[in-house]
Amino acid sequence: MDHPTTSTLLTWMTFLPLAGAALILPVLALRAGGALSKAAGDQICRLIALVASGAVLVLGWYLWRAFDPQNPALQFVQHGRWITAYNIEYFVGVDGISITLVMLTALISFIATIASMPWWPGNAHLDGHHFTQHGVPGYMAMLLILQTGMTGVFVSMDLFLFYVFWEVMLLPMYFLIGIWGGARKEYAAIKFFLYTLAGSVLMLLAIIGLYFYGPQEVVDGRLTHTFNMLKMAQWGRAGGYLAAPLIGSFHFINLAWIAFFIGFAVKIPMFPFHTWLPDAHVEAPTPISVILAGVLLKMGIYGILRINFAILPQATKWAAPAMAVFGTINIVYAAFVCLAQKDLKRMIAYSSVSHMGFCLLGMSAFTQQGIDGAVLNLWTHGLISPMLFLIVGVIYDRAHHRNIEGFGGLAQQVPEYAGLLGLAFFASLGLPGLCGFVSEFTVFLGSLVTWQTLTIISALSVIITAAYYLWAIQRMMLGKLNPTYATLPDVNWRERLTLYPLGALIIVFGFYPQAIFTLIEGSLRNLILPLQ
Amino acid sequence: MEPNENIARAVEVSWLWLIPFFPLLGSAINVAVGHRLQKLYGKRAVHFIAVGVMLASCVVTEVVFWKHMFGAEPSQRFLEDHLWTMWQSGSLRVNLSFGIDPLGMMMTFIVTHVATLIHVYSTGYMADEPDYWRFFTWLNLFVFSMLLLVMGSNFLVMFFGWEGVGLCSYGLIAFWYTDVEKAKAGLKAFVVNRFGDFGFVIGLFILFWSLSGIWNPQTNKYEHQHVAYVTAQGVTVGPTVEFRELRNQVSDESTGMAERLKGMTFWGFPLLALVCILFFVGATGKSAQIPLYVWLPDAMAGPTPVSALIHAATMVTAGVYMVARLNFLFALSPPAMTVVAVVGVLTALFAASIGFFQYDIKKVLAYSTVSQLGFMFIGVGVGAYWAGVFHLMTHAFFKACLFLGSGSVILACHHEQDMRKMGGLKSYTPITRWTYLAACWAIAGFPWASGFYSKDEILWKAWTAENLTAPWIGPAIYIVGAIAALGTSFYMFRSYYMTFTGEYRGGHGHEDKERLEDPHAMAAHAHAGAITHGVPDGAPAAHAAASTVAHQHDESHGAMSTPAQAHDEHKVEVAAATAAAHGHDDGAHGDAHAHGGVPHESPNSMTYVLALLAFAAVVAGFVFGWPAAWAGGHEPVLEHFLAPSLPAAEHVRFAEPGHATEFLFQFFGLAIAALGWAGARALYLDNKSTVPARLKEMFPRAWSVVFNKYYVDELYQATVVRGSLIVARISYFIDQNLIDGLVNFMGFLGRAVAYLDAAIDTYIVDGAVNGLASLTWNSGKQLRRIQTGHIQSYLFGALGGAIVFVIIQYVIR
Amino acid sequence: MDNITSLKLFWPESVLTVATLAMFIQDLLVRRSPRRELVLTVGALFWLGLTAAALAITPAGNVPLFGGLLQHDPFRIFFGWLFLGAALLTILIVPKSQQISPARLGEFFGLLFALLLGMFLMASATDLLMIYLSVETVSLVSYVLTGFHRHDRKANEAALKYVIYGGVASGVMLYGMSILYGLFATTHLTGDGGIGAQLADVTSRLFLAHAFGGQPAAQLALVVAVVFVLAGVGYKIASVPFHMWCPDVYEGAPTPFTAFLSVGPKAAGFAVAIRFFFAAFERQVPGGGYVAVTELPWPAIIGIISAITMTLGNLTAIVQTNLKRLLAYSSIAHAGYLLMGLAAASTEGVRSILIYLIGYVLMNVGAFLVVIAVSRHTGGEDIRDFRGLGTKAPLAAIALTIFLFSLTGIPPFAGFAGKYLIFAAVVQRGGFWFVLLAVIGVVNSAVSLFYYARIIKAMFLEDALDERAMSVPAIYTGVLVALAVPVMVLGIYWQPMIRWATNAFGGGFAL
Amino acid sequence: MTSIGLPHFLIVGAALFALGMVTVVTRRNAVGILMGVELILNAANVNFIAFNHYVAAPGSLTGQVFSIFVIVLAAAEAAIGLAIVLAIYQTFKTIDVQETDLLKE
Repeated sequence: MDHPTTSTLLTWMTFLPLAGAALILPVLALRAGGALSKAAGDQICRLIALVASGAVLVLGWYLWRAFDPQNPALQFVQHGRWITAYNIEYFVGVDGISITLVMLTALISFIATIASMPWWPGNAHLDGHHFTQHGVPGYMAMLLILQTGMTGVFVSMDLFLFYVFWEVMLLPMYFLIGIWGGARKEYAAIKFFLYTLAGSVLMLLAIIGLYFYGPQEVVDGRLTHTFNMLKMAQWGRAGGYLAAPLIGSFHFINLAWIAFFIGFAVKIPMFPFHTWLPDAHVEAPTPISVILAGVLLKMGIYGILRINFAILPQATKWAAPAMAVFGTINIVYAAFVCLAQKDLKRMIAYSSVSHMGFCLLGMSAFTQQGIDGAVLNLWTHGLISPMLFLIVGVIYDRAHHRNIEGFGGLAQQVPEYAGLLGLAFFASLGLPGLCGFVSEFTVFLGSLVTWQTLTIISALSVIITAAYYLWAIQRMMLGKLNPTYATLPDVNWRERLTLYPLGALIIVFGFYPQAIFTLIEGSLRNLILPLQ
Repeated sequence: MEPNENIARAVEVSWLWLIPFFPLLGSAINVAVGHRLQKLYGKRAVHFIAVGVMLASCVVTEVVFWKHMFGAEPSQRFLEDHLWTMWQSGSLRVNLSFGIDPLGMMMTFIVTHVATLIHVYSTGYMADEPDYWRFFTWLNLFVFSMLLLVMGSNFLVMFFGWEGVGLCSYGLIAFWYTDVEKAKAGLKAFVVNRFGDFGFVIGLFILFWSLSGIWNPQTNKYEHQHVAYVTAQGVTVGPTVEFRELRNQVSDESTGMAERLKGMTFWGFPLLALVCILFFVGATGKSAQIPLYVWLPDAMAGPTPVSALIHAATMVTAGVYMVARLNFLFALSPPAMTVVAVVGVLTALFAASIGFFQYDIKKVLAYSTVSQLGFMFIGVGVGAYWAGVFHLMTHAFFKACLFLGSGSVILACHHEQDMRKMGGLKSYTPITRWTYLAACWAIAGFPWASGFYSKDEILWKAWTAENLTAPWIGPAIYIVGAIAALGTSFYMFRSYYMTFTGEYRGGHGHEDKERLEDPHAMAAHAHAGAITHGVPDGAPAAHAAASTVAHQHDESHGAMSTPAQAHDEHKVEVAAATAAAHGHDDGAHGDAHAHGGVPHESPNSMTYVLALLAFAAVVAGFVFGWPAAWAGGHEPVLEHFLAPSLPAAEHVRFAEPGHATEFLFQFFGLAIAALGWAGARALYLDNKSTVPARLKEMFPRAWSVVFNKYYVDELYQATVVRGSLIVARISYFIDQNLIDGLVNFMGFLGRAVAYLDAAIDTYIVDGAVNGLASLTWNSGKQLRRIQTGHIQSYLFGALGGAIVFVIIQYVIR
Repeated sequence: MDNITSLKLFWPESVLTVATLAMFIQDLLVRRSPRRELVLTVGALFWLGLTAAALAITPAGNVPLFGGLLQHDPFRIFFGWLFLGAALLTILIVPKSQQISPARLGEFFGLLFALLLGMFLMASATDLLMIYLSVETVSLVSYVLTGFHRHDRKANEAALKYVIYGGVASGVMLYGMSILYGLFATTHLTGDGGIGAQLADVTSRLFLAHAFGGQPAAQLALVVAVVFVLAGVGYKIASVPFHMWCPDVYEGAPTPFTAFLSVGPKAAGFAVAIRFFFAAFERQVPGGGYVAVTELPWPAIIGIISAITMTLGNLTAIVQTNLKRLLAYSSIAHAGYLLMGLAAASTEGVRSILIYLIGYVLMNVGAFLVVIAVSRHTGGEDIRDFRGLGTKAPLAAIALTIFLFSLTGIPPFAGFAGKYLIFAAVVQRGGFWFVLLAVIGVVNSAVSLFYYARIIKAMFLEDALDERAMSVPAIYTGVLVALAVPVMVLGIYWQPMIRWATNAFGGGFAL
Repeated sequence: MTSIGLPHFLIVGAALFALGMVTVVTRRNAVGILMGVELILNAANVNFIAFNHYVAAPGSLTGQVFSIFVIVLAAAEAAIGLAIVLAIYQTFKTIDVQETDLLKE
């Protein structure tokens, strides 16, 4: 078995949260037994979640330090038998494509956990219905399981393992939105669940197809297929899948590509599969929106890179124009939709749709800059959009509504909040000096050589983006203070703890994005080599 | 081979970063603790920091100049300071590095020094501003961004500054954001500039790729040719965003890059023209040229020092600076140069014509700025780069002076901006009056003030230009430009006479819109609000309430009944406002000027600055630009100094008609200025003449068209803004009803089928047994039908199914 | 193999026969005892244990019994264990279910053993006669158990429907068998001279002549016969269009029995179907694979049936509010999934069916168990009775959630393993139609989430109707845990299931 | 001069089968339906006997045995069926027929 185990770090990062979730069960038992008061139980659960995700964050830091950017191959590999009959393995590792996302997951999960804590002063406004107040053990358990699922998706190098994590992620998300969500939570939750599942079942078939038409190897004397993504990638680059029989009158690789792409496009989310996102975001509690926007959306792009690009390069070439067109539609269309929004959170949700379009456009150009920008955009958007949703959360906790036009003149009542909001908004509209700009610029630079018209159309969206963000600022923050909010409290410590780190990172990576580029560039170069 | 003097070699100066760093530091300090400082130690602390860092950065600039620039070899005047590589992706490498060449040096000088002066001025002008610290934070941040723009050694750093100044101008225009109109002006400025930035960035992309490949004219596909390599001369040829590397590989013939670029096309357009025009689009945004000038007049909503610094002296000249910086590209493309020059001259005339009839003194200056920028673009357009830059410098002095003067006037007239409500100020505000007059003298182009030299140099170069697409264009530009110059002279003196001569016509209350610009008034309104909201009478109650709601400057607008009443409250409450709301003395002149009384001269912090600028406006001309014609062929100091930065200057051809002609044209210039002055004097001196009124009577429509700025704003509003909003609504409708609707419809379909199926099952089955049961007892006739029907259908269902399968099987094989 | 030696390998059935009688006798003996409930349960468990022991000691092998009426092979053993498991769960559930009065518990157990006997025979029958007999045995006992509550009108309605459907279906099957007998002059499926053997060697096609005039007619007759037999089997596994009895019977029958009915006879039906088709129409090639021996397109027909079955089952389930009906339709849908495995007509397909059945027994019985627990408390089985279960009985709610997600086929639950393998088997066949079938399958499993999630939503996302605390018997809690844990473990690590299935089918032996 | 042959028996069997089906799907009486089922079973019996005579190897009794088994099972089935009908009688007699719609959502 090649790729021998070199480190168990990733396994720790993946399953530590699950262990935390398991730790919550005895707490429940104690509480049921009456040994613990409800409040005490809740506190312990919160503490467990905080410690677990914090520990993962520390490991993530170590991962970053120990990762060797010079080596484009897989690192921190752990390899084990799982289901030998079908040669399914437990096979995890990171390379340049996934390293940033693993770190991002650790970071965002931790911030989301903090955002789920009602501990700090100035939280008097959190009543019993607030998501931090009821069903705490369940909430924390779900949060931790979700983190395991997300990390697992990014580290698993065995296609079957990947699929399992991919699905595992859905369940906690469903409950987190459905139980702790807003007014139309059931609708949003089921919509999210059905959309994603519908996408992923097709993916399952494609996975089976890749397995049967894929490379074979001898394991304990038995000739068998493999789910090993790396071997599949080699096989795919060598054109192995072209030999697969026609299905009806279609080439297998194209059908498989489409099946995967739809599965991932739902997650991105790509027009026209994006309508679950606004609902999910609007109804989800703030930390969950943070995770949704910060990590979940990234999985679509990651999957496309990891599977469609790496394993089915020929089909990727074939489909590149479609990707570019859809990317452009995402960018421009969603930007316009944002312009029409009255609900702040909905606007930001759509802006995520628009920004994920950059990734599609950049990837489809098959240039170093394009794909670098796309992957960097995962990181930058992963920092910015969580901040945006936290910003929304702050105001929603206080005003209990998100109607942009229902505010006005808040800047003089809550200057600090206004400043942070401005930072987040300008970062998102791509102001140079903040990290959003770097990815946008690099994507456009890279995509121009391949898609001139589309790039220019997409680049026009920066104007729309500026328009809707500044307009929102004007309607919420500027003008006469709406007397209703004459006593609105400014951000409290919980919110500072979540907002300031993100803000700082946004600025740091605005001036030194190279820290990310060094990590990703090597692997991405190899990735697009067969595509150019 | 001997080193080619066209090749610029960098001199590492590792501390250039200090220049932008100090302002950044200042704004960082003020944003972090400025609010507290202001509370604890008063506004002095705040502006001590702000002005201090500006002085520091001035000092560094001076040191750089005297140590490295002054008297250094032309090839030694390219100072660079490489901090770190921001990012690198494929052939793209973006450094955070600063570079100062003579051109940059000059701009850095202007920025740091003028900015410092204006900081000082602001300490007086903004003395009553409650959010003092916020103002200086923005101002420092602006200087930082502007320095990035000027000193950036590559497109990216320049663009960082480019957008940074946009941000700061947004923040400063909307500084008094409680007035939605001002907020909207800020938004407008930023969004309009985004159009320009879009062009800038696209141009950069195309240029970048063109350096290492070609755009196949047949397929429009990009074809990669070579990666970066280094010539024997040490010139890096290949994709780059560094100005110096770009300049070298373009201006060094041995690389053949210039020829390559000339030969290339993009979508059938000549590539260079396209790229340069796209860059120029960026310039039109920043420098308020047609068609993107609309934001600048609205930008006057900002405090006057801001207008002086950002919207006259520095930021708006960024476009000109950029074109001059890229002279080696523009020089290669006559079409592009022609576009620049023509747009410039048209803007000059257009803006001047609007300037004629404005009554708001700052609006007049705004349009004059637009028009002067037009002149600068004529200069860089026709290839007289140094002349354009020279006008940029002189303009920085006299326009800043004019704006600050107007600020002083506005303050004097209690935040009155309408010139019809001024007049006769020369007796009340002598210093302001003299400085303003000097600046008018300069801008109108009377010798020996600076405007004369720069403007005439530009127009003269326009007349003799030969590098344009057609020979007649140069003269045409000259004529139009001359008319614009005439206009300039006219409306500037008009503003002077309306403001300073005749009887004082103001002094009784102001209209709502101006009030908001007045910090006192804002503070006062808090109290008005407090009164009208809180207890309706009794000063002490007012004060109590005041201290609580002191920050809501705008509460009162709805409640304010008449201006007069407002004004009275105004007087009463000022002291309380400053005292109760921000319980400390107001530095420069706490309540020095009670309102509603006679006009008053401004405090020293402002008048000194005015004097300095006026002096510069007068002398800068002949110090830096003494014409070669007068000096027996010695090229002017500035031209000589800038030469290394403007390698293209020697390639651009001009006619040499000889000195006599040049003197003649200089006389024309003088005549034009004099004519304008005479006209203005005749019509507006002491407000005696009734001609303007009668003219207005005669051509009401024409007048209103011009007065309303040719309805361009309305046009944009109706087309661009409305258009995009409509598109937005449509898209959202599609999203909600079509796409999501489709999904829901599918869901509905599924359920419908389900219900149908369920119904069949239920009814057949239940019906069957009910019928059966019923029948088994009382052979109820009424149920017979049901029963038979049911049993038939359900067993037939099964049987029919079986038979169908038989058939299918038979068919399949 | 002669009958005496056959008996050696016939231990489990023998024990079950005795057990049936013994339960009735014991019922008579302890009629007066106050602790009869306990005694009877223990007795039942004892006999079940004895059967298990018998099954365990039965030597492995692959031999025809009783002159080819039955076949003793690992396939049969596998199903034997499956049935025993289902029976064990039922026996554990019944006493506390409050649906079978203690007075008639012995009767119930007795009949249950009889049913078990029939199923054992179904799993090993290789002769048309034996198939018919065993199917009838199971049916007859099922009628009785369905109408177990003599005074419950629902039960009676259900029983009546069951009888009529069953009677007609078995009659049709019998008629088909008679035609087969006419065509092949034998009722043996296997062995030399058996139907399979005759179909396998082309030369003996002459037999067709003397029955009917020539090939085509004979072929049609064959098709008709097969379809008629299929009707009988389809009715047992409740596949469209022979499914209509299913919801009513499930609703009318006592729930513990419904639980058993939904897994036991269904599994047995699949055992028969697999044997019938693979013994008659497929030939095993070295290495365990199977190849078709006729051009009879039975996989296609099964594929069509499965597509329709799962689609109708899922769509209909969406609008159900009574949980027993809902699970009935869901079980119809699952029959559809299982038929996909059969349609693959390959070793992998059958193995996937077997593996799916393991998971299916666990999760379906588990789901019904929670239904029983809830109806003990609320007296109803409507979805609204499940509101707020998450707070009233968290453990039951979590267990049910696991079962439902497993039924949906989401990892990491056992249901996913089975479903994955079925899809894999179908896709492996390749070709447009099989891929289409697979697509229909996966889309269906996405749709199924819709109604399963409704229950979960009711349990966790909606508030309870009343605040009465709900008590779940300790035994139920135990069983739930005992079911939920393997569902998860087998979902993550299904290596063992694969091993069992591989032993059971397509090994070195033919059916 | 045609002698009675296999086809005649088969036709009789088929006729019985058809009759049985028709009875089942048209009769309104539960008992009648059960009779229909009996017909179907006996149709199969006829086939078995006939095939045993004409097709099967001489001396083989499979068909005969099969039919005997069928008769036995038919009896058992009839018994159970009637018992259930009886149960229905008992339960439903007491109640108004209109209200006997139980198995429905």
